[in-house]
Amino acid sequence: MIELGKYAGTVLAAYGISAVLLVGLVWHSVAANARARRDLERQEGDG
Amino acid sequence: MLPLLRRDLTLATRAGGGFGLAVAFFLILCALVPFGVGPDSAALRPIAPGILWLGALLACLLSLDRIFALDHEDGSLDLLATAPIPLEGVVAVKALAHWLTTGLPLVAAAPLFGLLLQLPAAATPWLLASLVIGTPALSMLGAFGAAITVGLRRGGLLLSLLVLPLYVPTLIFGTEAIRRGLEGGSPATPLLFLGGISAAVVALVPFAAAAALRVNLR
Amino acid sequence: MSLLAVEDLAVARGGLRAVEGVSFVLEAGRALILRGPNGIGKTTLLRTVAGLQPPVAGRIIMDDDAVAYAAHADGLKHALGVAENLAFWARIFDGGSGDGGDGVGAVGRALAAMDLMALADRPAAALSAGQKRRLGLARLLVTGRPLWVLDEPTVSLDAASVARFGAAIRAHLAAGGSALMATHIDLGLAEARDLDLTPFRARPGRSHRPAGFNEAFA
Amino acid sequence: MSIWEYANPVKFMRASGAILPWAVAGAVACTLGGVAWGFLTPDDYRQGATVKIVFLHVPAAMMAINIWVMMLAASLIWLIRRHHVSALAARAAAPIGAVMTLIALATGAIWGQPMWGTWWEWDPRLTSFLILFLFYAGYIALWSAIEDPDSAADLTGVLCLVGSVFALLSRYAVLFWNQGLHQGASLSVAPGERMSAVYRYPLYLSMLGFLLLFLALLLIRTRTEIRRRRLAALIARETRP
Repeated sequence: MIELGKYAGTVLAAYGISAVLLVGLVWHSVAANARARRDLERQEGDG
Repeated sequence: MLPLLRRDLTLATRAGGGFGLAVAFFLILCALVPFGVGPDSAALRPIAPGILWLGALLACLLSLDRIFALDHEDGSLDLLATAPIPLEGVVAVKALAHWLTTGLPLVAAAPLFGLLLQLPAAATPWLLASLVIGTPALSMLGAFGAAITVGLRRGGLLLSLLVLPLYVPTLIFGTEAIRRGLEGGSPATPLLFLGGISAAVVALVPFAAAAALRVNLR
Repeated sequence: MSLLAVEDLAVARGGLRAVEGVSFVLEAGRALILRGPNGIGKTTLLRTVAGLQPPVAGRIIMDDDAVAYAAHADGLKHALGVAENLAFWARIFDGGSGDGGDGVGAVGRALAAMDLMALADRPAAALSAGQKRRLGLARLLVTGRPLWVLDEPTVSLDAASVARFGAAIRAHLAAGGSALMATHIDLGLAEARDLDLTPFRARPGRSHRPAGFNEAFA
Repeated sequence: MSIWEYANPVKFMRASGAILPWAVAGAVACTLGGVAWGFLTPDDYRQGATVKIVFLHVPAAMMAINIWVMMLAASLIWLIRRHHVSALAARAAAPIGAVMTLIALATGAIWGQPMWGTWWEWDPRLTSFLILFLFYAGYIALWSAIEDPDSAADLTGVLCLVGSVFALLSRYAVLFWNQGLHQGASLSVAPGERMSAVYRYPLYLSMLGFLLLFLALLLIRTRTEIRRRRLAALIARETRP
């Protein structure tokens, strides 16, 4: 395991927050895209 | 364009025009600050220039949505757009009217409210100079924000969100001029920057605002 | 002499073409009344001719500053008096004809024509809906513009007022003006011709220049 | 296919569909690789382990600015050439830029805590990024506030133009206001050295990763916007009088 010394909390917090933000963004993008695709397919299926 | 300016000034000063509300808001804000930070003169003095500039800026913000919203509601804006005045001129005149009825009274009131906040007497000329030079930019940028949000039903909050970041350079140079004037430095540089921003904004922003108005009219 | 020529015009509302391929010529002294079901695009066509929105395709040929536009909103300021409201528009449009640009003569004539003389000093807020409408139409008389573009001008007018407005239009046409309007009421104008927009209803997906997102993506 | 008769959205859907898997694969590989490599680098002689934050902070800050520039370019293309996909791409990029700005702000603040002894320092660069975030917020809010897509595209385009000028102006105003104590780009294992290769290569990889991540997300989000617009267009056509 890599030694982070006295800055362990700082470094892990920075990585943690960045990971949360990035994962949130990716999840939102993918989910919104899936929803848009589903809605559009339903509409085109009807029409 | 003169008739339009005269009408806007008349409307602002008649009953229901809201003239003086901005100054009253400015006064309340300046009166509330000591309740927030304590009555100690030593605490108030250094923050007085910033509070006065912020107060003027927020008071100015209050009346921005009236610049175009009222004319949009009653159809005047459609008629002005077909009038022989270019829309850029309409924007400039309405921003000027806003400055005359809101900005100028705030400038006049600022030294008085500076007394409440223990603003040192030496700072008063710099306060007046920076406000006189800076507030035209506030009115014109506000007119731009008002032009963008004119068709929106709940545009008020959005207008603040759009306009306040645009106010950052003006606020920085305005307060910096007072700070340097107080510390015996040279306030000429920030005042020049402030004047440059105001001149550029007054010259160029009417075009952007008129473009936004045209989009909102169609 | 034609005051307005429209060639192969297409106009859009909400990003979709409403009518297309519209062509007509409006001679001085003539009126054209647009007909067609609700939502066909009469208002949109009138706004396009008035210059409030760009056409999607086609050409509108007329002089600059020829149009006086009147629609549902009258552009009245409640805080101003009846004569004041009219005098403002007279000054904006440079006073109508032949009274030195101060607009007083034209204002008086317009008030008389729409039977508003007795109300001249009342604030516009005190007027009834029909009186406001009459004041809004009196504005057309002070613009001095030859081409009136009118969207449902007779809404909220009683029979006597409709007759008076019809007389005002007839006088305007006799003086060499012309009018393009959308109305459901028969104004009894011998000079008027009807144009039914129904055959010009835009068919989806024929143009190569989409009018907006709704056409570009459908 | 008859309905998709306007080439641009169709072409974009087809091309982006082909690129997307590669962009996603590249983004995942480079971002994870660069950040992991950065995490395993040795400590800086002055900053200790906090140097590892650089591999998130610098690429995010770089993208925060570049995405705004890309939005400006896309807005200009829309305003001048009326290319509908361009306007949607600008809209799609804004939330990515806002998140990148947030990451740069958060990692900057966290890095500053042990260095400066405070969570927030009104340092010119951090302050500039805070202002940039406000511009992103205003832009996103304006897009979602306007219902008519044509007006929304035009108005946000104008706002982006004016906002760009003022974002730049604010940057200089903030420098004037506070000279700052921000860490320059001078990471090194030993004193006196310029940024050492130990840090340089993982940083480059991480920057590439963030760039590809932006590209992949931009493609996905633009496709989302196109689908939404198309759905709205189909409904608008059905309900037209």
